[in-house]
Amino acid sequence: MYELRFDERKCLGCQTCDCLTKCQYMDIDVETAKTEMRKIINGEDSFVLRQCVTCYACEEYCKKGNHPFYLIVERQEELDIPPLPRPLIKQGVQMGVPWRGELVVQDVQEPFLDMCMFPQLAGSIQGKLFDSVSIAPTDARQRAHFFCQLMYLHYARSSVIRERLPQVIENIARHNVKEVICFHDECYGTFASYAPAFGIEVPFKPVHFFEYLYNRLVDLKDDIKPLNLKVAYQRPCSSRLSSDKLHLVDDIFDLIGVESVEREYVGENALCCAGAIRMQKYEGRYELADDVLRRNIEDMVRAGTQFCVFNCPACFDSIGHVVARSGMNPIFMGDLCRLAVG
Amino acid sequence: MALTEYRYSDVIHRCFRCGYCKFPTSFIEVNNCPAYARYRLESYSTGGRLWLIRAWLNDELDWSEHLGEIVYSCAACKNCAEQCPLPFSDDIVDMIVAAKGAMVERGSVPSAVKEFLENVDRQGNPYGTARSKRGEWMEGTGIQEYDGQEFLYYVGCVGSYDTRAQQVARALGRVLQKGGVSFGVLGDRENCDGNDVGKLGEEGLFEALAEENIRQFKDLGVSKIVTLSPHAFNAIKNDYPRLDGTFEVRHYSQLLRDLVRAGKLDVSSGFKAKVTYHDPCFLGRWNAEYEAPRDVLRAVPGVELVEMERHRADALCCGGGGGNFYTDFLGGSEDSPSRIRVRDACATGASIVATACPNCLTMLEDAVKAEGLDDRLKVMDISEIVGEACQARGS
Amino acid sequence: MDIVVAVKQVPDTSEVVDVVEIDGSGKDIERGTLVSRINEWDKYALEEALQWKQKLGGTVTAVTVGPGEWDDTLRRALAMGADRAIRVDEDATVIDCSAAARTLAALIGRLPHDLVMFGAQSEDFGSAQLGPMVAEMLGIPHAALVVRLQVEEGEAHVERELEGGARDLYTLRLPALLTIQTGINRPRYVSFSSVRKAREKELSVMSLDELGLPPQALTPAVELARLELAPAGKGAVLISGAAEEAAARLATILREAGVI
Amino acid sequence: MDSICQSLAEIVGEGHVSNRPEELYIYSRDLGTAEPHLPRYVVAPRTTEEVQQVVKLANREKIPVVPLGGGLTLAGLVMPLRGGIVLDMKRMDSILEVNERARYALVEAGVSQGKLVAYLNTHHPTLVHSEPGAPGQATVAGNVAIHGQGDLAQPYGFNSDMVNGLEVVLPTGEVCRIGSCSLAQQWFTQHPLPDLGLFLGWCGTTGVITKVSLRLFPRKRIRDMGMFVLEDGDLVPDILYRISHTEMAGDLIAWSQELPVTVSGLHNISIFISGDSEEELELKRKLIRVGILGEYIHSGVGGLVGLSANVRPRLPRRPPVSTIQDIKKGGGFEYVGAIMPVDTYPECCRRGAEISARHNIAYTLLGRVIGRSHAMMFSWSYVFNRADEDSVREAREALYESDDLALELGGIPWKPGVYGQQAVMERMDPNTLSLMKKVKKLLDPNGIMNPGNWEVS
Repeated sequence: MYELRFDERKCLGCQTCDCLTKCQYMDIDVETAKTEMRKIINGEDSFVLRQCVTCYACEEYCKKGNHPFYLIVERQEELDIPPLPRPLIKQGVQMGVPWRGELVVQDVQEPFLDMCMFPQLAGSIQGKLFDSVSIAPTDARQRAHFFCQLMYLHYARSSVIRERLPQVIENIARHNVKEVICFHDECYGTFASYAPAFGIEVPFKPVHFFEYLYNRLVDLKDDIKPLNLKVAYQRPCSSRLSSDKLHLVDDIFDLIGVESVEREYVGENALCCAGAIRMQKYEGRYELADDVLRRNIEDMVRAGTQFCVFNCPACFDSIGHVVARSGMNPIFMGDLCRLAVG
Repeated sequence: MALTEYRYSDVIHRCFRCGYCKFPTSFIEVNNCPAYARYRLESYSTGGRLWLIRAWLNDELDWSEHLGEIVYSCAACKNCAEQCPLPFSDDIVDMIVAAKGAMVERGSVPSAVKEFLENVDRQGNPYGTARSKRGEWMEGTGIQEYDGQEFLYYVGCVGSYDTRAQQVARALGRVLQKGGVSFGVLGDRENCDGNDVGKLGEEGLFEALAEENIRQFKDLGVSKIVTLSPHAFNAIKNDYPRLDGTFEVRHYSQLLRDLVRAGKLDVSSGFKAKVTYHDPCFLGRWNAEYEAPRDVLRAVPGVELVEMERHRADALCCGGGGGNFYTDFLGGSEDSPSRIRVRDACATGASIVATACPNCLTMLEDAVKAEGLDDRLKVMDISEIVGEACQARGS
Repeated sequence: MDIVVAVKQVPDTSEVVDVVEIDGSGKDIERGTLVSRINEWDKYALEEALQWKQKLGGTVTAVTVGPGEWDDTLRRALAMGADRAIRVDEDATVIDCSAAARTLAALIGRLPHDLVMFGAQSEDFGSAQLGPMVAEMLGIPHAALVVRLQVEEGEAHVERELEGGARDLYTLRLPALLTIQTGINRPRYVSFSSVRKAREKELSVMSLDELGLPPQALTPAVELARLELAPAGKGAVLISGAAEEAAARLATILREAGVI
Repeated sequence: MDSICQSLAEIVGEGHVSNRPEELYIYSRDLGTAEPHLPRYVVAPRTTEEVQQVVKLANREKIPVVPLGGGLTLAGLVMPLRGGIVLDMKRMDSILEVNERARYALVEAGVSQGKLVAYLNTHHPTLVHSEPGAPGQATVAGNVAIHGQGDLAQPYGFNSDMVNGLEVVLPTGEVCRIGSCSLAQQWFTQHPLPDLGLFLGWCGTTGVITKVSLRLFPRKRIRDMGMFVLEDGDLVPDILYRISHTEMAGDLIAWSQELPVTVSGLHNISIFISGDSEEELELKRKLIRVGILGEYIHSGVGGLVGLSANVRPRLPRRPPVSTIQDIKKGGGFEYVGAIMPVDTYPECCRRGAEISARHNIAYTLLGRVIGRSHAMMFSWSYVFNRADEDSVREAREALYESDDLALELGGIPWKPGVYGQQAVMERMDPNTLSLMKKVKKLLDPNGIMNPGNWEVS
């Protein structure tokens, strides 16, 4: 069975413990961090396992390329201290069960775009930017066959990911493409970070959606009409698994002539959509979610944001309407780029 | 035909008869299905019709003139398709058309339908009037026969033969002339577009007509077509391509909108009236064109556009669709959809009910007479309103 | 049960009286712009024949005397359900009834026929003689203007229409000839696809001498002198307005005219 | 046309009577699993007077009369079990009066739930009626005639408890008014007159309801909802009891179904609230979320989705749009609804799932709270394929078993079909039963009204 490749020595030898000291949700000094990480490594209980809001950020904070967050989730599951109420875990886990028919392998060519759980968003995959792109799944009944499963990191169910991921990878691989563009950050994180961390074979090269967008925009440079908008990017949890791709956001913004606003919660310090936090069982989490959301939105508004740009449909779903309510326009990165190329 | 040979044998039983097909989105009236509105018996609702069709194909029911009338009273207005929540909603109208097809192949159709089809077969129009008279509407208009102009102006049967609709055909001709559009017509050479023939289930005759038209259009080098009737527009746009006849076809309301926007049509003389617009099914629900006609009306100075409670995708059909403007299975009652519709129009306080379809026009006009509303409500085609608005001042 | 139905092709003048014109010869109408179709009465004859074939089995054969264009009408008969069709190739517009009758009698005589059916009359010349003449020549009993038919044990029980809607009933021993009145049935709709399918069915053409008839068999007994159009009628009134008023107005007119 | 058809035509007009095979076929069939029964005539009256004359004729000729509204009971209650006349009431669809101050609507019997909703939305946006959640063509009168409930059942009870007055055509042809309307043109109350509740819940066996005055209630501007998810169904009654205690909730529905897989094996409580302002809503949310649900969430046994200013609710349409009947791609759906003690919810679910499993139909179970947990309408739903006889039979058997289950657990089948009616009457106190019999005999001496239903042998 697949096991997390976590280098304990790196971790125990770490002097900064950025993973915990930088955490936006726990106030931890280096000493406590060391103790708690040791406990966690040894499979003992730790308040960290309870206070963790599962924002994925420590995967990015850790400078040693270790996987503190994956480890935390492992322990939350082993010690049976999940952040969510059990019924929601059951519901979530069942969400990924294919029940409306076997996988239908469509014949597709590269560039190939993996829509994961979101075929309903296929509508925005059109126009010059995507003219040669083929996508799967296109039918909602097929989506569970493509579901990258990474969501279960919020559910303390890493085991479910490991159990199902190989099949999902197999399903995608059956489309015979060398490169798979991941519509969702989460998928890219799964193939580029999670799978390697657990030694799960990925027979194709995952390509970040923004990478595709960027290259395509370069091709279409002449068609680009600068949008001259002030925008803010809503970083999804899963982008913490691919910080090396984060620069693409600004690169794209430059290409299409939008200005990314000066704000407090940006980059490492970005706030998540809090959708997961709101569902968690611990007292105060619901209020925390409201607080995170409030700070996030106020920060955008203060910075004069006109468009709030999303990659993750879950973020869009959980705060898009609040963004709109606050006088800004929620929009997916792909759609923003389409505006630019007309 | 046995149920097993029927194209929708695996679907037709899935209708639950929940009744959404009778309503507009708001549920404000149960009579948004023209046939149900007219008869108010379950047999005439779309659900009832589907169950009866299944019973007939299952040999639970024999064919009868009455069954034929129930099936053919469907005006193919698509309200049911709009409202049905089930996954096969897009096919409902076609399920009924397919059943009509089965009746046609058996040779048992209501007399009025038989006349309609035989007339079209003989004379190229449902009225059975001589082909040689098709071009009479254009006498003295200075409209030219098609000869390589940019647009073929396709008039259709109603516009060519119905005295009232002929006025509209001429009005549109004049407007196109004023707008400096290069166009010509086919006159006596024009043939039925076949839209309603197809909706009556006579697929063979429809294809024959379509192929004949396509051949003629191609021979004449036609590439752009503007139609007076949304029915012709629908056939040419949605059905001709599968018979290898692809043309750039537009309904005239779309062309007028462009002319007005481009300032090629001077409507500054305006038209002072409170106007409500009736959506023709084959423009609206069939082709999702709700705005062009309204844009044209809004562009005319003096026009105050008011909406009926049921409009756009929720509009009540005039009852003339699916050949009913001729077969008239929905006429003869104060519950006739056209009469309900003009009462709706009256309720808006408008003095003009405007439409963009010669079938709707004649249906509504008769209804206004029958309701004795002549002094309160006038039925006009949008091209007539525009026509008046571009009279040079003083003239 | 073998049934022979004689059919005829006529110009469609139903909707276009005002465009009917006399041609140069003065003995025929301008057929140029007119479309032609099967004679209305013959449809009923065919429908009746087909319904009896359906009940009793056997064959239905459609026959005519006419030029090549008349094949359209025979095809229509085949499309309706006739098993075969035969045309005697002669221009029926120039021969008279007796000549046509002689020809048809010769043809039908060679065919199995328990029942022979004609339309009660033709839409164009409307002489209503052809059926009875053929019956006489074949030497079989006949009944004209039949509005109801019942066939059993070699007999045809027919109901005829008389003046003022009166009826009389006869029993004819088969073979017999009947001329069929409209309204006896409801002729089926002939779908376009069935017309297409009918192209496979047998349509044979015969000449006079194949029938063993000399050319003089066609010498007319009567000759058409001249055709004239009826003078246009006067005093037509167009009633408009709401249904109620219109109806009232019509009533007064009829009352004044003493019609009611 | 026979002579009776002739006289019916003289009453309602030729176009509104039929004895032709096509109409008889359609009106002989229910949407559920019940076997068809052919009527002799179908009549669609427009006025009370027409109904009156039809009923007089029927009573004289001793022909059964079956009043039909939306025809959506699914239990075959409007099928002409003994032939006769089906009275399609849907042409009588005028909304006669809406009294804002007294908060009631006076409607003709054929007015659909959908029409009333739409009419109030446009003309009286501050008023709302208790909408039953059937497809929009279900009628207001039909609903009270079967003791229906709607989306205001939790705060205000059965729709038949919201009736301020009735106009009824008695089986013998008299037009009779119940309530204040029997004194004057006042439709605001049934009380304090002696109780004449002889028509509600009788399913058209004691007369034809032609007019109904129905109570309306304040309509708040904003609606919101939350979904509380549980694994343990045993917790449901307690939670429902406590939420209803807050008096903050509107409709309260606990449900559990096998499909889609996502919700399988879980219990969901849909909590609807409404308010005229964000403040009002937020107060209600807090009282329910923090005050009641908090402890279940923190102990990890319950999870909340929604009921938050920052979560967009997915509110159902009113009337809702249902597609459950298509699950089997068979267009068939029927349920046994029963009025049950709320405490039986867990058992209703357990046993219901067993019945479904026996007949291999995915279980669909739902309990809607009526009043402050005074009762719930619990439904066992079964989909079937109309084109497949076996599938229809399986569903029918499952329905019978559900009727028995409801009674076994101390509940009462609601709007039961003939099978359920018999089961109920077998268990009924003999004196009650004979009173029912006397009432029926008194009102309907010739037994013409919807015979075969609620027939005391």
